[in-house]
Amino acid sequence: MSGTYDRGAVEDFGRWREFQPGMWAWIFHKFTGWVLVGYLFTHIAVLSTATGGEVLYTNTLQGLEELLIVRVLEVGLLSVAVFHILNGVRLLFVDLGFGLENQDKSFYASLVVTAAIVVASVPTFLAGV
Amino acid sequence: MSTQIEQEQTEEQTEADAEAAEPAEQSHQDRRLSEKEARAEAREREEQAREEVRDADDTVRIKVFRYDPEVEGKSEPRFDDFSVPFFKGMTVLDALIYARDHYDSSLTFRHSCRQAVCGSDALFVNGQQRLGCKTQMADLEGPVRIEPLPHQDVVKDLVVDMEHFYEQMEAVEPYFQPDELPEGEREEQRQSPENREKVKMSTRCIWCGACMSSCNIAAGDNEYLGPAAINKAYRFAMDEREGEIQKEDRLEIIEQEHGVWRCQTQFSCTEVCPKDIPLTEHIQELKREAVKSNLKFW
Amino acid sequence: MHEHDVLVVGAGGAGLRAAIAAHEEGADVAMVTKLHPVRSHTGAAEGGINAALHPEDSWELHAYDTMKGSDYLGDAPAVETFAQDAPDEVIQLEHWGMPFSREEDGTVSQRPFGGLSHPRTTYAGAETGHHLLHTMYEQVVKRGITVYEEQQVLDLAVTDHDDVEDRECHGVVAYDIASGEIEGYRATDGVILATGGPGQVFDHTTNAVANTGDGYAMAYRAGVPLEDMEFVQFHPTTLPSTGVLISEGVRGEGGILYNDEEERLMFEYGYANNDGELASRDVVSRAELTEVNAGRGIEDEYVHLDMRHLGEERILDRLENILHLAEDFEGVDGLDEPMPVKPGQHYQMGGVECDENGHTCIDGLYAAGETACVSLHGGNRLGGNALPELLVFGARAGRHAAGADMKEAEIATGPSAKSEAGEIPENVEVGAVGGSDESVAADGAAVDAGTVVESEIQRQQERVDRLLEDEGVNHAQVRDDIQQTMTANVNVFRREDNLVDALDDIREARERYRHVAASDPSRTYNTDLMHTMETRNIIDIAEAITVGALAREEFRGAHWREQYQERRDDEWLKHTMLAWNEGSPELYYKPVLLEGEKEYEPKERSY
Amino acid sequence: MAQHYSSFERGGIKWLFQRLTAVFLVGVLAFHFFLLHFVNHAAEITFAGTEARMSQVGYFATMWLFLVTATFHGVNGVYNALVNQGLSGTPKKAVGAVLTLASIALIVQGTRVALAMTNLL
Ligand SMILES: Cc1cc2nc3c(=O)[nH]c(=O)nc-3n(C[C@H](O)[C@H](O)[C@H](O)COP(=O)(O)OP(=O)(O)OC[C@H]3O[C@@H](n4cnc5c(N)ncnc54)[C@H](O)[C@@H]3O)c2cc1C
Ligand code: HEM
Ligand code: SF4
Ligand code: F3S
Ligand code: FES
Repeated sequence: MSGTYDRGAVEDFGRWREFQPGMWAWIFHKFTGWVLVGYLFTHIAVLSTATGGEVLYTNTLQGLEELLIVRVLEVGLLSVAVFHILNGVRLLFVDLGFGLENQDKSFYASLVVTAAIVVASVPTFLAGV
Repeated sequence: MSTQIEQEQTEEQTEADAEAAEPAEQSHQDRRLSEKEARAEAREREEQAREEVRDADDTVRIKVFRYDPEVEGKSEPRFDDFSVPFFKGMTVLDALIYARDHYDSSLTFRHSCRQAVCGSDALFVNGQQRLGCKTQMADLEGPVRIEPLPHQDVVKDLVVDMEHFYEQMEAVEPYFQPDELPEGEREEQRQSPENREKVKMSTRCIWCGACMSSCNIAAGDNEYLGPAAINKAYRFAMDEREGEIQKEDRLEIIEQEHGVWRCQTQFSCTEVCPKDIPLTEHIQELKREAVKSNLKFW
Repeated sequence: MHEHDVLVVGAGGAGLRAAIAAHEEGADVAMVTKLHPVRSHTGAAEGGINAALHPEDSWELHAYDTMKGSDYLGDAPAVETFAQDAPDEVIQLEHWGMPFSREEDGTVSQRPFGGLSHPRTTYAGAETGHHLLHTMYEQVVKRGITVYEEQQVLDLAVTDHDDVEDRECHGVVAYDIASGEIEGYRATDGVILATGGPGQVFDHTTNAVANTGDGYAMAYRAGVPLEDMEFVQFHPTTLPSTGVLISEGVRGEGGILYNDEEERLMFEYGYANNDGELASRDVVSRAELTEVNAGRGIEDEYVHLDMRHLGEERILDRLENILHLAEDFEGVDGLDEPMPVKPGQHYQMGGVECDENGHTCIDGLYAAGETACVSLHGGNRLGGNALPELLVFGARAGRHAAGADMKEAEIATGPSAKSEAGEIPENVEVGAVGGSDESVAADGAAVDAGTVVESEIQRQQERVDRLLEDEGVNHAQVRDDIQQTMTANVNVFRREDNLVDALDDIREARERYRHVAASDPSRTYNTDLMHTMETRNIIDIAEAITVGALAREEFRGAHWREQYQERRDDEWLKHTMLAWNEGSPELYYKPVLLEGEKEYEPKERSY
Repeated sequence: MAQHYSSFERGGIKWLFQRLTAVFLVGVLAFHFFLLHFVNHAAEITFAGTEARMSQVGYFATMWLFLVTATFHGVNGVYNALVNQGLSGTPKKAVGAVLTLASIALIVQGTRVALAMTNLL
């Protein structure tokens, strides 16, 4: 039965997988999606610790924002979010059956546009640390 | 040249064996003769091959996966190298046949039609699923690595167990089941040329299994129907001759847990299909059809 | 041992149709096949399926065309049954969901094909055979018919009565390719052989590597005579490097043949002034080779088939896969340049002698499809007539084997139908050499069905063990030699001395075959062993074809003899029969039946 | 293959919601990022500003929907990813339960945080 189908002794013998654009897109989308959920949970958690009052809230946030590492992470978050959005839109089009022949090109476009947006926003993000 | 497992025994041993297991119909004399002839002939073939390789304007090298659980010396998977004289129009399958017929007759692979219709020889060539008979050697970078399809149990050398693939194909009720047939004698069911055009690509599948082997999801989920089976379901679901009732049934089959929703639109199936079937497109269309029919019931 | 009512050997179009028919009669059917059903070579057929569907068309016209095409060597009862049943079978296929090409009004399209007086070839794009095969396999799945796949049938389990017509077939013995085991299959009601064509006898063929003619050889050795084996069809348009076929559909749609002087050769040299490119296959094949031999071939090997003038749209619509074939297998773009083509072995008109119900002279043994010779195609098969043959006679064999009530056959079979003895020339030697594995039928006086199968299992087990354990000659060279000599000497043009040369070569191959052995010792998927065993069959068939070709001293249909440039109806309106006769083959003749419901007066075959 | 017919889980609706939420999220996430990183520079966010924004019913509703849809979209995505990797049987049920609980917790907590930011209570 397929459920217990055994692929045998040599399943992984020296066989590398040559990824195609669609597979890379899938991997990246998955990765970025997970980072985003992770962030969502952390985000709420962080905000929760700061609900103790006006000062605490402002201090917590501003305190965090003063750290370079947080700023860098934010750039990371932006890139992850932007890619996920762009590729997400690409996937929505795929779901609707548009532009299937150009799925590889649209994936590359998502990457390029993500990079461009991220580079363009670095000054805004890192300003005033 | 051949890297076939060493089979040669000393003269005495062979003779001793021969005496021990001599079949009734064949005299000892006969047998020795044929063995001698065999050795001479094998040498001759290899010599001939070597000569052909020497004389050829061009030769190609192939690295072929070898494995036979049953034979000592082959039970550890490995690669063998063969040099093959090149001719214009040579396919991967031609190269394999040459290697088998000249160097090592135990080299095992499925093939039959030589024209991309029987679907026997889907192989993993230079890291991609392709039909051996439809892949020109000239288009590949040498040495050409030839391996069995990934994610299927390897039976021997390039032969994989297709049973799982067949099961998935048959799980989608891959047969025509019209709601009704015309009454009149010798009367065909009408089908518009447009509708035939719509299902045309999906009917071209030759069951080679390349798509299934290339799909990551199918590799991770044994029960996933896989692109070929879903395409088969598409072929019937979209055929207007079957009728609406049957179409609902078909949508239920592909909508099950390990059906269309598993597909992550990775497109590798579409990339490798030797019959150029737009598999991802068909899967996506079925997803939409399924959603539509579900919404209808709300 | 497996046991079923009806066993079908081979799962191409004929086998599948037979299995479905037997199943519909209520029999417990199983299929035993060397390849998974969808891998069968029926899938390679491109052009179409002939059937008189149009109201203006009629079965009589179809029968007439077929008879004319056969050069009056078809048997009228076979031809008429065929033409009458074909429309039902095609509609049946349509009801099973076959994706036929359609007209605007939704009806099945029909196109003109060589040798037909009416456009009656139904088709599904340029992949008709693929769709036919898959559609029928789907029906087999639907019915839950047992399929034993990747089982190479090695021989039949037949009793060894002296008189062939007393013999009974009780089953088959197969080699399980995956496990290397010998498996016995017992059939209580009948065994249907549907193992396809013998293309591998030649080295340039449109047939698959698996088409080694096992069915012909097995039936032959069991005692069933082979009929009209000299009639081999060479298809005029195959790609020179691989033998891949370019469908007659290209010429049907208006494709043109040119020689190297860019002359439209069919007209320029008067090969077929009426039908031009659409003349019968043998006519076109000879025309091409004549051009090549006269130095007007391209690269002294082939001619050009041009379809560019049809326009891209029409080509893409109707002949799309031809474009792929030319590109993938010859590196030629059919939209841009003409395609190189030359004749290649394509179809075996002759085969295992049987009647309209597929029954051979051995009780319980049937043949269907290309393997069989009901004598429908006679001297030459019309394009598009083989697929309906699979359906019509596959179904009939299946029904008859399952015990359906059917009209008694009119075609007589077996040695008792002999009308005239033939003689194999003295300067050639044919038949078995020495001991090895030449014996036929079951040993001893075993008549109990189970024992017959058991003893056959025993014999095959010994044979396989010996081939595995011994050291011996590699079969590939032997096979190669046969293929070379057949293509060189028994091709489109046949000369007496060449035929004798071929028989000498075949003799030598037989001698060498006694010393073959498989060098792969494995029991798992041992293709070396499989091919070694197939080569045996190739030798037997090559010999039968050549003996027939040497015997028939006339020029009829696809059979051309240098010394005899005419059809000689007074002497040769008869079938060439070759019986194995325990290793010393016997040649004899039986009359052609030109009278059925209609009478067919031999006319000149002009196109 | 009996199992193919018995275990019907209509994945279709969840699949559709995953897409619908995605469409919604494109807009909201872009808006969110833009507002909190570009318009109002993140480092200058203060409780006062947040409170002002959150106290607008429209904005609050949007953010709350943002929370719910993002949770559904994210958690359902994670669940699908795991199932695609062959998660099945009891572990699958367990993971499903854990993820559902986590989502509920997240939404509840998120709602509380959001309410704390308003001057509505
Ligand atoms: C390229 C090409 C194009 C053609 N085009 C047309 C066309 O357009 N129209 C037309 O009418 N005809 C056409 N023909 C002819 C027609 O397709 C064939 O004659 C027909 O398909 C033969 O069908 P079959 O069922 O007899 O054999 P096949 O389809 O060859 O099937 C043989 C079966 O036997 C099995 N088998 C073989 N040996 C053994 C064994 N030892 N043990 C067990 N199983 C065995 C195989 O596995 C296979 O399943 C074409 C033929 C070719 C080659
Ligand atoms: C802003 C717009 C967004 C769009 C257009 C978008 C689009 C998509 C789409 C279409 C999928 C489905 C992929 C598939 O099943 O094939 C998906 C998966 C996913 N999304 Fe989003 N998404 C967005 C925002 C978010 C956010 C904010 C989160 C985090 C909470 C998130 C987390 C995920 C996760 C975890 C997955 C599953 C990834 C996987 O397959 O492993 N997404 N997204
Ligand atoms: S869909 Fe394409 S790749 Fe998949 S089995 Fe069919 S022909 Fe092969
Ligand atoms: S590769 Fe797999 S994920 Fe979908 S698009 Fe093809 S089935
Ligand atoms: S040999 Fe048939 S598909 Fe390649």
